[in-house]
Amino acid sequence: MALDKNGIAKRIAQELRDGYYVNLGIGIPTLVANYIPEGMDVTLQSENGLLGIGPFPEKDKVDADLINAGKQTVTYLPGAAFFDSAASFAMIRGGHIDLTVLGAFEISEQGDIASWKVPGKLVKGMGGAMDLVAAAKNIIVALMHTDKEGNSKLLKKCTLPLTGVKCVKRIVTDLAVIDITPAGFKLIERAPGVSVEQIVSATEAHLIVEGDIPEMKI
Amino acid sequence: MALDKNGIAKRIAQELRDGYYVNLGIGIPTLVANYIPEGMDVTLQSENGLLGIGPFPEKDKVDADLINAGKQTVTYLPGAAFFDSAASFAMIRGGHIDLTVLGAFEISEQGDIASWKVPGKLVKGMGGAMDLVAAAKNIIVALMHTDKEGNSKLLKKCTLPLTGVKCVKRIVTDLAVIDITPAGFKLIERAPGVSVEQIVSATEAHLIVEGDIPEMKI
Amino acid sequence: MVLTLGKMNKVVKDAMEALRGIQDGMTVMFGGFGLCGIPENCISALVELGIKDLTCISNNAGVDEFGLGLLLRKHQMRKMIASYVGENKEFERQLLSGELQVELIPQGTLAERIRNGGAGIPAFFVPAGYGTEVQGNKEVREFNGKMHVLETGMTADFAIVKAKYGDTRGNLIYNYTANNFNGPMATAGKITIAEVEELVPYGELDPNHIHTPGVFVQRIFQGTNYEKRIEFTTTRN
Amino acid sequence: MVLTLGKMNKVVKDAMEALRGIQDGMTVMFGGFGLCGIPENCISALVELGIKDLTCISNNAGVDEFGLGLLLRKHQMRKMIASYVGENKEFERQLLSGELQVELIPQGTLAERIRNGGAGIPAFFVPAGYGTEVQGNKEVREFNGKMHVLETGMTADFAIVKAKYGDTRGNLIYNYTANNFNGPMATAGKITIAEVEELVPYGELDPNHIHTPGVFVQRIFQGTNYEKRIEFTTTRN
Repeated sequence: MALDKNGIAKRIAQELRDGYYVNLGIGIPTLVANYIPEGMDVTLQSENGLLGIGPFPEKDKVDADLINAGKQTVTYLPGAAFFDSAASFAMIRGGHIDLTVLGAFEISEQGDIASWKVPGKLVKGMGGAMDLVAAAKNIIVALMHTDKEGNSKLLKKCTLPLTGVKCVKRIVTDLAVIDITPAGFKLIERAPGVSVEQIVSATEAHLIVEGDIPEMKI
Repeated sequence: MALDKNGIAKRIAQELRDGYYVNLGIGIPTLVANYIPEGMDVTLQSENGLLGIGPFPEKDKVDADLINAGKQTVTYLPGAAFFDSAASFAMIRGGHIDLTVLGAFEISEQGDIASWKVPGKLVKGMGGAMDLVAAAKNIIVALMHTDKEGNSKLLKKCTLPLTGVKCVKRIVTDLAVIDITPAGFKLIERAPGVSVEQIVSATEAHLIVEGDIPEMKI
Repeated sequence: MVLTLGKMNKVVKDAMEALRGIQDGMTVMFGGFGLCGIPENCISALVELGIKDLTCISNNAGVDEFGLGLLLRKHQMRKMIASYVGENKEFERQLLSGELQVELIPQGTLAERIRNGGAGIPAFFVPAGYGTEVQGNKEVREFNGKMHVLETGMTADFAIVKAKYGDTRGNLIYNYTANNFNGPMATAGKITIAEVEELVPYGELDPNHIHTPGVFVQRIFQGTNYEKRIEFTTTRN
Repeated sequence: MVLTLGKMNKVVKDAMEALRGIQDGMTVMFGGFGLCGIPENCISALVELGIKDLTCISNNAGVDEFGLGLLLRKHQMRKMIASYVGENKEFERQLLSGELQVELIPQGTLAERIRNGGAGIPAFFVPAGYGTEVQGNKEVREFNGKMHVLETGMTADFAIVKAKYGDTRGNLIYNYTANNFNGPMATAGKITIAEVEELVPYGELDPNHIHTPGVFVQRIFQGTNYEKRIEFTTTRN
């Protein structure tokens, strides 16, 4: 059965490693924070200037001066640090963040990502996404494998304006975990109960399938 | 009579304006701090990361963590701020310092300055001088008009390796105050008792002398 | 309050006095991220002054009834330079009608362009935007096997920032994530105005904790009636 | 002391453990300005380890019997990159004899190259050095009517910094002018080592006052026996 958003987040959480500094984008990526494995020490960075995001505040502890990049009120954990936006992106651009998780509209088999603009629709802006994808050492994209009409979001070439080129390393969708290799998309894991055939047919681009493809352990 | 080093510093102090942020180089420029006019509020910047240099400390208040760019122990004044070297030169390069006073070996009539290297002698380095001369809005050079052999330091062209090109605005020597104009050196003031002829003969480059040249008021 | 005697005393009475000299058509930076850390008093004063045709540089464009949305509502903006402009219906309307121009810049590039504008660095290479619309006609170059785009430093006629604490010489300390674009923008204004929640005599702030040294600030005042609106209040349960 | 449990605990026992993996021929940044804010413990440990052929990046080269002068005396340096190298007779001797190479860089350019190395900016234009020997074969370009030189970002195999306070996650706070090159260098090491006068459990430092966020620091330890020598003691009278 295809994963729901929380399932995707759970699977991505398995990519975390002890000691990682991680930037989580808005949407499904934010949910990853709920599934950080017990005992694992992961520090979340918010590009508006916080290293060490804590959970949402108690009702009476809400502080307008303490928000995340999604403009939601948050808390900070012991050992946190605050800094300005230039310092924050110096940190990102300089490769000091171990992992960036973000959403997307489309991914190409080259690792290109389109996530910020749909021609004809109102453009809100790229925010920090272009900086993050251009600079993070390791980028995982969380997205649904197809849109509501069943059109694949994993394409030979993106049709929408790009956010970054040749940068995505791994994709986790409702159907599969897929790596971007020099030869293109490569199937790594299937969602529980989802067949290789289902995944291949939901993927517009060629999908490399080698040997037995294990099911995700969620 | 030609000025001594303190006289030069006193004359330069007359260039200060209320509210100025000033960087004083090592040597004669440092002495300028002793002659800041009473009631005038001038903030001294030290490029190693201090805005608001105070006087030398009392003997029992010496702190190894609190030095100026000359590596001398100093104090800081109320309202001071500390910052790192990159931030310090961002401040300098960005034109936020109103006045830089520094020494030199030679000055050309174009406003070029040579102050850091004498071929054949051991080179210690340019420190922050190249950054300061390239970026300060207003640069005054303090130097003796001639060397010990009587050779002029105010030249058509510098003979020594340059610290910066076309940057010096005004020179205060033991003999005169001289501006650098598009047409070259222009005599502004004479040291007390020093004649225009003495100054002209101590200046290798052409010196523009227009009208009566007043004596400095020290 | 002990004030500095001379010109180092940068204290002005209020936002109106702080904005002296601002004119139609100027370029103005506004600190803040979303509604966090925005200079509320100066925005209100600009609405009152009715200054028009502004080019506004700010990470976001506020919401309909608050922040830069207040300037939008009065049609005081000619151009908005930002990284993300959601959360604002009037913005949308003016953009579609052609009343308003918008230039979108990746957030990190925007922050660095402002930082470098203040730091006297006229141009620099970043990886962000390569191969995208943002690249446009900009020069590109490879460094360490990776393509980069040449971006330029950015300054403004006025930079308006908000801090938690400030002293009479313009030293500023920000609170939590309300630092954001305020820190870099404070360095990039030909005139920088700081409005603060608490203005203290100089000497009261710990010089090791200053975020923005006073040299960058030309005018400072203690703001009033801070609303500090929250865009999305999220709480535990 | 409450320590972080996992890999976020960056605490090592001492300088020897902190320097694990350092090898002959590596490039190493040393924080400090003159003798102010230098990582005394790590310099001593490097002497003890006898690591050779180092390329040292530091604003200055220490004095004969202290600071980087200790590495010079043991002939452990192949190249020194600095802005000012006075106050050191042995340095002079090795330079004249050809044992030691030296590369002099304007102080502000050096600081910015390091800052940008850590910030992922591979190249940028500065006015300093234009028309001087420093320009060399570098690209020059005019911006706003002024000539600039293209300089590059700079990183190192190890960056070794010294702070007054640090916590177990690597957050650092510097004291007075002992920040200097420590702040920028902390961001530019493939491995950054911080030695601190006082190591505290994480959560004890005010997150608004952190100068170097822990993300930049891989190893941290509380140093011992700080001498904090003063180059020129100047006092009132």
